[in-house]
Amino acid sequence: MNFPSPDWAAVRAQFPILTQVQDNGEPLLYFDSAASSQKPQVVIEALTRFYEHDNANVHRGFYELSARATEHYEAARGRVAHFIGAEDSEIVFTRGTTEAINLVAFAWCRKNLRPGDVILLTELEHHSNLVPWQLAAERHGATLRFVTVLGDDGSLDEAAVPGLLTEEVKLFAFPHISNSLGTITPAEDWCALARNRGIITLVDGAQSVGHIPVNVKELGCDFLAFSGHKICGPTGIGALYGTAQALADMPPFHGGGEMIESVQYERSTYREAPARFEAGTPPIAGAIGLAAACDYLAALGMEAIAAHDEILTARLVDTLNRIDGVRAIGPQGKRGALSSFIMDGVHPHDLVTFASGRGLALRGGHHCTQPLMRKLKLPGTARASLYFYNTEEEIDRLGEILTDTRRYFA
Amino acid sequence: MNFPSPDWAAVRAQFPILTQVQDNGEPLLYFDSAASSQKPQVVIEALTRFYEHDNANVHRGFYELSARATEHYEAARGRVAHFIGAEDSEIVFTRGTTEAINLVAFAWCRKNLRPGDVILLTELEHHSNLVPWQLAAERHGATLRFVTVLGDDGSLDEAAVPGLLTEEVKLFAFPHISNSLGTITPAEDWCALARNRGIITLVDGAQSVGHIPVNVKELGCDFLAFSGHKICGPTGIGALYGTAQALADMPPFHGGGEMIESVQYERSTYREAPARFEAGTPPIAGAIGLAAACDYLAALGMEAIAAHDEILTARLVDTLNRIDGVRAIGPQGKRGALSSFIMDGVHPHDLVTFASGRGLALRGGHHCTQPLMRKLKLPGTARASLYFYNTEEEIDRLGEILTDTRRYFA
Amino acid sequence: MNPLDELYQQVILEHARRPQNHGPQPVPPAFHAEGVNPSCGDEIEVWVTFADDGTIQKISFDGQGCAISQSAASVMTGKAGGLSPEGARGLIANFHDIVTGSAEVDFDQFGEMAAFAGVRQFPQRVKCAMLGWRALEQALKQAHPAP
Amino acid sequence: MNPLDELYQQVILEHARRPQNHGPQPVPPAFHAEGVNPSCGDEIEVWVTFADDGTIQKISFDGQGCAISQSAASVMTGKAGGLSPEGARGLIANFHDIVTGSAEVDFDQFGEMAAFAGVRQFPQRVKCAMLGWRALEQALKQAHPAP
Ligand SMILES: Cc1ncc(COP(=O)(O)O)c(C=O)c1O
Ligand SMILES: Cc1ncc(COP(=O)(O)O)c(C=O)c1O
Repeated sequence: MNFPSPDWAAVRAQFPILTQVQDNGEPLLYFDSAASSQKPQVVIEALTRFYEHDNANVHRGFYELSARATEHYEAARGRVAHFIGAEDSEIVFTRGTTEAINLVAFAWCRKNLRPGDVILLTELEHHSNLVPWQLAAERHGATLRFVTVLGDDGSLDEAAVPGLLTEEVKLFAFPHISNSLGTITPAEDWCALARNRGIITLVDGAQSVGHIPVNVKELGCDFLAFSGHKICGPTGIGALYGTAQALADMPPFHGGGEMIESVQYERSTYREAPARFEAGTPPIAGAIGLAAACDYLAALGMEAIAAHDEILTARLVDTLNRIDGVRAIGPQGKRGALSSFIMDGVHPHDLVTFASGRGLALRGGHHCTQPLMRKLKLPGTARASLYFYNTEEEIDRLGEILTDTRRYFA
Repeated sequence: MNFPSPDWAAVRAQFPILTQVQDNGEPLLYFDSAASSQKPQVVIEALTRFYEHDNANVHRGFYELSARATEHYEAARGRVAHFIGAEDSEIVFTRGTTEAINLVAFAWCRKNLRPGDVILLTELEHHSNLVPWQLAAERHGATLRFVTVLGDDGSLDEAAVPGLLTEEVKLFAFPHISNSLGTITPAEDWCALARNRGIITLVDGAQSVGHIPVNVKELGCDFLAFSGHKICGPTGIGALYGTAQALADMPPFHGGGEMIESVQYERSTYREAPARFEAGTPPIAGAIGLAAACDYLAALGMEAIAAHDEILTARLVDTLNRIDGVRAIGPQGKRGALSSFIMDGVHPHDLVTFASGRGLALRGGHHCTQPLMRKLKLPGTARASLYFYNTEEEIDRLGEILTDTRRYFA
Repeated sequence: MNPLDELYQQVILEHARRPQNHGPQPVPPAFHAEGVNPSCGDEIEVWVTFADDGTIQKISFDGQGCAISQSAASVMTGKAGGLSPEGARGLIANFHDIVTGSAEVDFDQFGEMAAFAGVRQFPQRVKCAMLGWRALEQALKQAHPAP
Repeated sequence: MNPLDELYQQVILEHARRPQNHGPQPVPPAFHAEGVNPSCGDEIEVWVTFADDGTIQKISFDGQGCAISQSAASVMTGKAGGLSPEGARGLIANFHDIVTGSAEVDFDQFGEMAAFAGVRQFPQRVKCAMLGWRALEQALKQAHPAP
């Protein structure tokens, strides 16, 4: 590996919350970064600095403060774009992944989806990359098709994909990394395949951006959605990447200030993307905070983060599998920085509640993938997910706590 | 007046940005609160505290941090609800006024608007309370009608309203206070009139909430929209109030995590409001910051704020009218905490640019009310808007700067 | 007792391991209702038959779930039998008060239901505890629709 | 000179007060284009007639706007007459470079256009300065569509 590895202990120290002791006196062991990551000081300070020094509404102000706020906001767009290898004008700020996907499901589908058309998804989908398409299909008389999951190792029937990408398929949306099983999809191949056939792709990057290096041009997708709060940024901010062409192919969605060109009482004309899709006052501080997070991650180095994630994840899976009565679920080889698991005779909710009593923050349940859990006949799972600020000691401690948990309920 | 008046100088000192000196050495004179307000320390600290102590995703977590984040988030909903006299379950968190209005324009209209139906608006509308209805009307074959503005005093043809509220009218949306002229609409009367006829009302409260006491039950509206960033809260957060009945009459809008009850691959069922309308990870910190802002305003006292706004606004209008060649536009009597004005021979953009050179933050242009400006044959206006942190000295200084401005360009 | 041990009292763990009146029992003309916990996806089904005088004759449940939801449903089936609809509604209210902390908990009065007082320290688990009870409420509504 | 005085140089204020080639002049077969500044709603109209050899014969504009947009359009009408389409496109690029700060500003080379260098310190006003120039660009496109 030819990239410098940061001093991870020093990096961890930049996250104020991680030194926290829980109510019951236990130190916090945070293993729920796939749901939401923690924030480094530098991101929190970016928000504070904005509100204390630069706060004003953007775009329509000619005074110094507003000019500065606008500059910071648009610079934030550029910094976020740069982080994923996009052009500034290809980034629409949204509340998060969910809103980004809904934007496409409304605006793109309104123009491009006809009765009889098909949207292709995978059986791995998070509800946020499933329900918007169900609603869009209902609005436009289209139907959904799914790439099948073959087992609880999270593998997909990849061989079937070329056959599934038929002429009726207008859009192919899939996760880059599954949030409940950790499966990494062959996103580049699928995007190339789809593009060859004129099918638009949307990659749900909620679990990949910020964890592995993501370059949209190499990925070759038409749309990519991701959330700030999962990659060290604030809540309430995320982004939709779209190629200039894909964005231009979308009529307006939300109407309001900022997205218009000329308004009359009876009708209006609209600006080009990205402004067209940012109606109303945007989450200005959020965008600036997200840019700070992107810069922070880039400074650590996305290759270094991915490599560190990988080491920790391997130890996590290994630790889980060593515990009597525990089975890690998901891919054998490379996977996202998380592992779902089940414990014999202990329901995931009881497991995570008990673990919480020891300071361990795990998630239990369906992880917003109900149909997948039903298909795999799992009553939910417990999930440990991590990020570069976790340590090997924390993973060892997680192992001990899970051993105790089994004993308690058995 | 039987309410205690705060020490306004001490209150002002709670806003870090207001001590700022501009690049050119001038102290900041912030007169653009109608576009976005400044933030008191206590709101900024609420954000920092959340990220440093309580940050986790909400609703689906059983561990301590997530339980705490959820508690804070839902308590924030209650605090915001309380601020406007609503029930917790009647508050949907949105990005701001614009998103709140779009939510109704999509979800409510989808179920309730038929070809031939009419949406009644006023000619005062901000683009954010106009364009969403244009788009909705287009989707559903409905038309828009407008309550006429009678002149640049911003008065509306109120006498015509009963006649305009015909049977085809399904929804009546109007601003509580106009952001470009300051007109205060007879919102209570209109809501009562509409309710009597079974017509749904939406009040655009972007300029009223946080400036005057607003109680939705006394107002009698079905929906109310407002933005956090205009009332001392963070950017990227706002709320839609809807009566339980009105919210129940809306099908889902955005799809995704949190808003579902049960998901299968082909179809889903949805939760009740407000969860139904909050797809995906919400702006958790934003909601908590908004609640802090509401508590802050409530502690100052909304009557006291309104009374102070009124004194300052009167002085502002008076100051403007004393300047040679300047004319304040808008209502003679009671008005919102702002005044648009024009200066003979000086375009608003030049005026605000010059004023900015003296540290004065004004807004110039159409204020997102292009059709209104066109109707009044104004090439835009300059606008000074204020909040309780402004001072009489600042207003006097504004007068001096505008006098200089006239001299410069004349 | 620490909060965890209060939550997972022995009686709860016992009921969770060996629930009473458990398993699919679709005996017509039983009234049947389902509960779904949207935050976790857990589902429970409840069957109720009523005697001629309207009292609950037989009650059983099925479904997988956490120790709290399973044991709460199990305890419910032991408590609700023989009750009138009003009595059953009162019991549901009692149980809700116990798990949310609105009620003083008296073991003599509430018996095994009192063991669920530990839930009040885990607000996220209230829905788990109520899952079967809400389904019973539904079944009552079906059998005796409000006038 | 402070930034304001640099922005509002005397020549700019003069042009704004008494713009050249200003007023509605819809002389067919003139090419006509409009510019709208979405951030303020200011609109400008530009009319251009071309000689047989393709050079700009007559150019005028109309519309209300700020001193920057009016004076920039006025200066434009003085500069663009007689230019070939390529020459006019080059001029537009020059002017854009001046107001955005990508060009060294040489009064000898650019004449009155150089007075707009002060705009670069006010990025929000770049659109104002370019308003008429963008309309000219449009009119050129109409007259000489790209092959
Ligand atoms: C009257 C009115 N309505 C709507 C809006 C839009 O609010 P926001 O941009 O916060 O969504 C504003 C503020 O710009 C306003 O003043
Ligand atoms: C794969 C995946 N897609 C979509 C989402 C939704 O993201 P958000 O809730 O930030 O909108 C998530 C996170 O929960 C996710 O993991």
